[in-house]
Amino acid sequence: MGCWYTVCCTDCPCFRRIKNKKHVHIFLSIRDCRVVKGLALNRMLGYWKLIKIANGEVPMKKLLKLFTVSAACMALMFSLYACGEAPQEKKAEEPAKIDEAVAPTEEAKTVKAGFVYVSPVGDAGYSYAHDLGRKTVDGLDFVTSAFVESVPEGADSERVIRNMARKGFDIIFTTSFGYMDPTIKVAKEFPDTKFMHCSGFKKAENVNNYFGRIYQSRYLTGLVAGAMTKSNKLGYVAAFPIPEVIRGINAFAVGVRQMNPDAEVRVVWTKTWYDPALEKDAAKSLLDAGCDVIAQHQDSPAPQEAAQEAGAYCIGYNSDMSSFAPKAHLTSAIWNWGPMYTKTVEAVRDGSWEGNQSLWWSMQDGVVDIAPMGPMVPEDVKNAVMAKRDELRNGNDICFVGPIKDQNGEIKIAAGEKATDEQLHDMMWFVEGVVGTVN
Amino acid sequence: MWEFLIPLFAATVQSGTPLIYATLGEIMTERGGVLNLGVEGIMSISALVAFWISFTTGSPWLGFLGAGLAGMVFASLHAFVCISCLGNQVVSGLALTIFGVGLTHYLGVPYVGLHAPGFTPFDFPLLSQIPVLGDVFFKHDMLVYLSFVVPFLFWFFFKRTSLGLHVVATGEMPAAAAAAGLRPIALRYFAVVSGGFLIGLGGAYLSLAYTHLWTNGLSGGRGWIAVALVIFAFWRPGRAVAGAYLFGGVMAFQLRLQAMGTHLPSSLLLMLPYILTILVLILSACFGRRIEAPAALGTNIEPEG
Amino acid sequence: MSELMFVRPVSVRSLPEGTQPVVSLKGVTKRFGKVLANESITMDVYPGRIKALLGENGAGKSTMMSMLAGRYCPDEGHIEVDGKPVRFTSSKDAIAAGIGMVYQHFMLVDCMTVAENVLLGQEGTFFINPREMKKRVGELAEAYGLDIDPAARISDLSMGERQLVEILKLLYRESRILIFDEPTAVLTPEETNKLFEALWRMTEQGKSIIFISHKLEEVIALADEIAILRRGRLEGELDPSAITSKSELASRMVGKEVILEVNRKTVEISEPVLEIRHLTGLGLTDINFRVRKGEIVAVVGVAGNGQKALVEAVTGLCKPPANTVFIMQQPWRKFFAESTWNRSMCYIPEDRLGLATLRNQNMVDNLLLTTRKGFSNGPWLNKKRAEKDTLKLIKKFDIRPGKIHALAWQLSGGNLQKAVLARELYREPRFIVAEQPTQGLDVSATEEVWNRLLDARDISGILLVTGDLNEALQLADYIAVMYRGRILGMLPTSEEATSGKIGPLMAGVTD
Amino acid sequence: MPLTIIKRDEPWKWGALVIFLGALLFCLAVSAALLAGQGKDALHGLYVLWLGSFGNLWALEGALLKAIPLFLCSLGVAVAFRMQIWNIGAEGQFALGAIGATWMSLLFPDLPRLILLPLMFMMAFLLGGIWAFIPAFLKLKLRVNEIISTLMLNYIAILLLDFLVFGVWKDPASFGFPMTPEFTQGAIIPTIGDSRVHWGLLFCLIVGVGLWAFMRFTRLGFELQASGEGARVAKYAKIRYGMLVMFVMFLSGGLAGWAGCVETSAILNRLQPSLMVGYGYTAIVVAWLARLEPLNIAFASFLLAALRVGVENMQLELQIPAAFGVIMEGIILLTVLAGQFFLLYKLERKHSS
Repeated sequence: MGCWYTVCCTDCPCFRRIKNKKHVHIFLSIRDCRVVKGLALNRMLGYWKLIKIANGEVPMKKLLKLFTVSAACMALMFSLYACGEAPQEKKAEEPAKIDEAVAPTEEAKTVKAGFVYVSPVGDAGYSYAHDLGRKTVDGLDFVTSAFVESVPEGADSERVIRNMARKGFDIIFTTSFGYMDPTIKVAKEFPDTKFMHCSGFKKAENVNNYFGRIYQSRYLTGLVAGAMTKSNKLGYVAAFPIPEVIRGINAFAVGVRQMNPDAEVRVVWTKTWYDPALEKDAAKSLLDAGCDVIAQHQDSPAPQEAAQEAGAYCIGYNSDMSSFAPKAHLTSAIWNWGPMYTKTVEAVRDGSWEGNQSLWWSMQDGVVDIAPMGPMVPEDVKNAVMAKRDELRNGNDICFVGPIKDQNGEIKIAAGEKATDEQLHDMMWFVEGVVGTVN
Repeated sequence: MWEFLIPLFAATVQSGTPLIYATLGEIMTERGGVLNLGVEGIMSISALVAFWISFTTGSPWLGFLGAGLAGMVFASLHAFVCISCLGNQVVSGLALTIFGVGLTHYLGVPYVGLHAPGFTPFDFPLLSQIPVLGDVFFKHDMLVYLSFVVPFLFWFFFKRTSLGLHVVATGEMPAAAAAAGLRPIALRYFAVVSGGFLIGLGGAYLSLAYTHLWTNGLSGGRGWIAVALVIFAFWRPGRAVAGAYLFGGVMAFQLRLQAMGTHLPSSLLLMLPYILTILVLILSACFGRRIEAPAALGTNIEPEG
Repeated sequence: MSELMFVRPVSVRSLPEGTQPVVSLKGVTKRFGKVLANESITMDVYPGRIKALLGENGAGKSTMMSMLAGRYCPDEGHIEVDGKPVRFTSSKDAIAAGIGMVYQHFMLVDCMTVAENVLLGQEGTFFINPREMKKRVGELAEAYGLDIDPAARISDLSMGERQLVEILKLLYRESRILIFDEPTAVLTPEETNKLFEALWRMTEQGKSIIFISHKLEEVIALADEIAILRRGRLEGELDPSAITSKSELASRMVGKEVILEVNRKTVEISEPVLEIRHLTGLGLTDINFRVRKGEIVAVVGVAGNGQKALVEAVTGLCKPPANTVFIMQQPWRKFFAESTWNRSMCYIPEDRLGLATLRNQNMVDNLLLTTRKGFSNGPWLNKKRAEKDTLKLIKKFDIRPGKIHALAWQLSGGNLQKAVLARELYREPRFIVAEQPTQGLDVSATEEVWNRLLDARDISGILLVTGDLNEALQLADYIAVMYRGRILGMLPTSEEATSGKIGPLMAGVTD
Repeated sequence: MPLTIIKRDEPWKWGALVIFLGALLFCLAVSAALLAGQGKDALHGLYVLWLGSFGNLWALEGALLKAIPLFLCSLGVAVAFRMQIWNIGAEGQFALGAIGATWMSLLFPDLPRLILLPLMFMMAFLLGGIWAFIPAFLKLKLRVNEIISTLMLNYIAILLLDFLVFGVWKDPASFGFPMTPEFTQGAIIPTIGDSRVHWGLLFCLIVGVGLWAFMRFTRLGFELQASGEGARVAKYAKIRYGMLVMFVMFLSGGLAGWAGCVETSAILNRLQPSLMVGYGYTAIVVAWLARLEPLNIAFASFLLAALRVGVENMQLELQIPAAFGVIMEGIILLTVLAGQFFLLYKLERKHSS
């Protein structure tokens, strides 16, 4: 078919063919090899002088030239479509070449880590916690990292993940449940790129799913709450009825009931992760219903505010929320991704990274924990809670130990048994003492 | 019973207040003959401005005013497109919403999750002592109390000031206003911009009183509901207040139903307010008298000579 | 048009030497795009006198006055008040200068009260007090002996009363120069006479009045001076006492001898195409008449006496009670259910741009608007053929500009009317409803429209609704006079007495 | 010398295009300013944007994929707007379409593709249409403002979708996460060759051309445009306005429904709440930018889709907030609206009097 002009990034596998002049490539990636790009572009324009593009900024004239060129390329690409020679075929071939090709040898041990977030990183919540993890990783001298925020799950996420893979990221963390299928799809196309999907359940040769046993922290906060409640009614502002959340509520309830057998946990679903106005209202409604401790599985600190204004207690989530309600804040169930992310990228660097795993990190790994308890919590409670915490840190998961009944009072976990991971994974029922529905 | 109802009504007043400001603002705009569907956008951007100012200066009142000004600026954008450039009012409003919301998300990022000084509830002297009413109406923050006054000012403006009369004339028949030596273009600008001010205040309420911390998407569709309420209110302040409370009431009610431990699926409960809006429109169409929209609403003034 | 009972107290009021004009236009010119509305007009208005501005529709009367009223700004030349040149940027300036205008279409806000309308823009203070406003307006009305309730809403008033409100506005503003644009169009003869008396009184109080009309007898009856405007130019001013014959005046007005007789050959009259039996409702009471193929029945009357309702009931724009309207011997419902695009009824409405045509569509689409069924096979539309036929029609009726891609709003009134007529006649109608077919058309266009309608009698019967009595007398075989939703008389034009009877009937006077 | 406004007596040839390009430039300028405000190198930023949108094959592919649902939705919006019916409920109709398609695919998972896909499209069109029909009916019978009713129905539709995927349709194997089971092969629109673009593209082409032909060559299409000038004219021309309004709204909703169907079947292969990313609202921008012309809509939707995709690249390279693209949309639309003034009027130097 003669000589095709294909437009692609340096990580296009057919890069190597630049040597034999079968393909002339136009490299449109800022990061990589501008000179070659200049060369190739001028080929297209039919003269030979090299464009020198000084670090980062592109002079207007040349920019325009690039525009015109890329426009020309578009036309070409459509013709490319027409004869069906889509370069993706080759993409899969051996992306391993990418690193050899792109990255000069002295950078060989560099690990490029990409993160995809479902919400803005500034939301002080879930994505924020992940981004703290990213920052620690970024601090390591052998890691470069980048992220894309508020990526809608579904089609868009797939594209974003794929682009990351193309841009030669070695490991990509996709941190929302909805990214599961896209991650798996893309992973198939980039067998040599490693993927970590958070909070899902699918896995593959180069995909691990991972999560933290936040319910352990929930359990501890439950203990605190149970000890502090006077009205024996506790409120729980919850986002979506999915196992992750329900697990948390159950663990919380279990903790509460251990401290205070006749307390009950009222649940309100907001069907939002982050809508302070609504979530504050929800918390208020719980307070009005007589609850005197408000816990939340919600990214905004609004419920904390509500609790403080009502003179009740509250329990935070994601990170230490004491700053939002110093008078009311008992403790928070917090994420701490740093250590495990570091381990992971190190594994990638050493090549010891293994796929096909479901990693469910626990308090033992330091991924989850609780924030320091507030001054209003009596010493003895503190000690009791800390004791449990130590147990958990020693790897003894004491949260769901039978007998555990569900709302209708029938035994779900027999006496003496512990909940299996399967049971936890698709936990779609409330334990005894929770008031609310799971849909 | 009361211990359920009183907090419910109190919450109703709370969540109704931003709607009151926004709806009155929109009524002002439409009385001048301009349809402004940009309420949502204006609210969210002004909420951000309010938060930002009060966050940096530490004075919620400055933030409150700032929000009003921001509302005016954005409304004047709409005014320019529609009144000066004869752009389609429906589409321009939508564009404004898209733009405003986008800008909010763009500029708001660094503030998300931060906490700013705002208006906090206090018992209104004396009045809060009234048995039931006191608990419902007079244990809120300053902006709520202000929202009790605004509708009266509003009424006064249209019934007792010449400017109000002029605005109505422009909304009804710009040509007549022009023939009477008034300047319809200027009057329409006034209506839109001052309306924007009120809408902006509604936005301020969200970020300064409703919550004291910033997040994207604070307005959460309230702007659109305000637009709907205008029709429900037949362009009258009194009915606007009623509508705002009715709507806030339903919102608060469905959350409380959950807190009581109901077994209805929450999605269906969350639908209530929106279904209600449509029902209200249907009812007002069935039983309400002929809906007296300003005669020239939505039509632009063609330049002459 | 109607029999004028007004005779002025003084036949001639001579202009004392050396009186300065209150207002004068000096070489004023106004263009709208290509159209030259007024061309270097120079005219003086003197205190205490009534100046009539005579001219056809579209002669530029209204434009000229709108400039005086500050609504438009002259492109060239300038206006002088009390000998000082002024520049009006808005009506406000004109009002301040003491010039007040009553527009043809009243400038009143329907949802507001009389008081509010009168005081609009004149409140003086920022804060207003409705009660006090009512008082002021009420007193004013009494002072001038106009009985009207200041608290009434405009929407509840009759046309005549609305005009009083307009006049009250001017009185309240103490305007010295009052401009009336076709004030009698919407008035009954009585009201007209009242108005004229009122105007006369005002001049005696030293106000000067400019009176715009295209009705000769009114002008002759009322004016002290007559200025004739034709095609935007001032054709000269003359003294009513110097006028020998109407026709002379008329010819000066239209620039050539008015055709007083159209060639109306007699066609044989056959089966009825429209029959109305005891039609009551829609603001009409007990209407009975019929139109037969080959004849023209004209419905005349002061605007707003039910003609609209009648037309809408007949043309299907609104639904009449059952078994009252029969078109081509079929009950209304049945007729419209199965009416075909051609050989049926067609309607030439008064509102050419808003109703009869699509303002932003080209000639072809406008042809298709009512004839589309003729060009469609199955679901498809044969635009090629439509274009051919459009071209034919454009030639046949010589509709300018001759392009088929011209948009409706680009056509002049006359051409637009021709286009509508062409389209409707293309449908070979058996029954035509023509509403004000020549309003705002120049004489030649009028002549053409008249002849077309007369020719159409061969195949169809015509219901002609017009405000122009002359037109009715020229074309119709019978004239039905409407008043307050009733038909007071069905008069054959063949009888001489007819023209005399119409006036009183229009005023509701039946003896 | 002051300028005066003069009405054009001839419509401005190519004016629309000029204005559109002008708006585009203005928008780029503003966004450059925004970038500079963030302390980024503006030119470089725009360059990155360009690369992300058109710079390489995958970007174009992404844009094309995103353009498909946009295109269908905009067509729907456009036909309604043509008749001055302000249907801003495309979002909800989109959702209903997705629901309809999913319903069929869950009902008859085992049918062969040739039967199942048409079935899904039918149901999607039907539900979407009905969803749009409700406001039309309310408007005609009760004079309920359609702007509001369509809007409220958006919220309701989305919650309805939630209700289904969180409840009855939830995939038992999804560990309780809100999503339906994955569609069977028969319910998935295949992709073209090895590209990621699916045959929905062809479908769009057909629909687009079909609609264009409908508007241009059929009597109904003509009547539709004629009624755009107002109900009275329609009545004068003996066009059955009420019927037409309902028909148009149904059509408009159906088209949006198809968009939902294509998106679920080809992209997500299942129904989940993350389906709703606001195509319905962007569609309004597209429709208006395209002046409601089916063929322009193709370009406009591709352009805006490319914009959205390009902004992702900016995020990756320069960490620009995601809202950037939305702002640009807003600005373009506002500018075009303001610019349309010059289609009817022109400014001229005043002749001194």
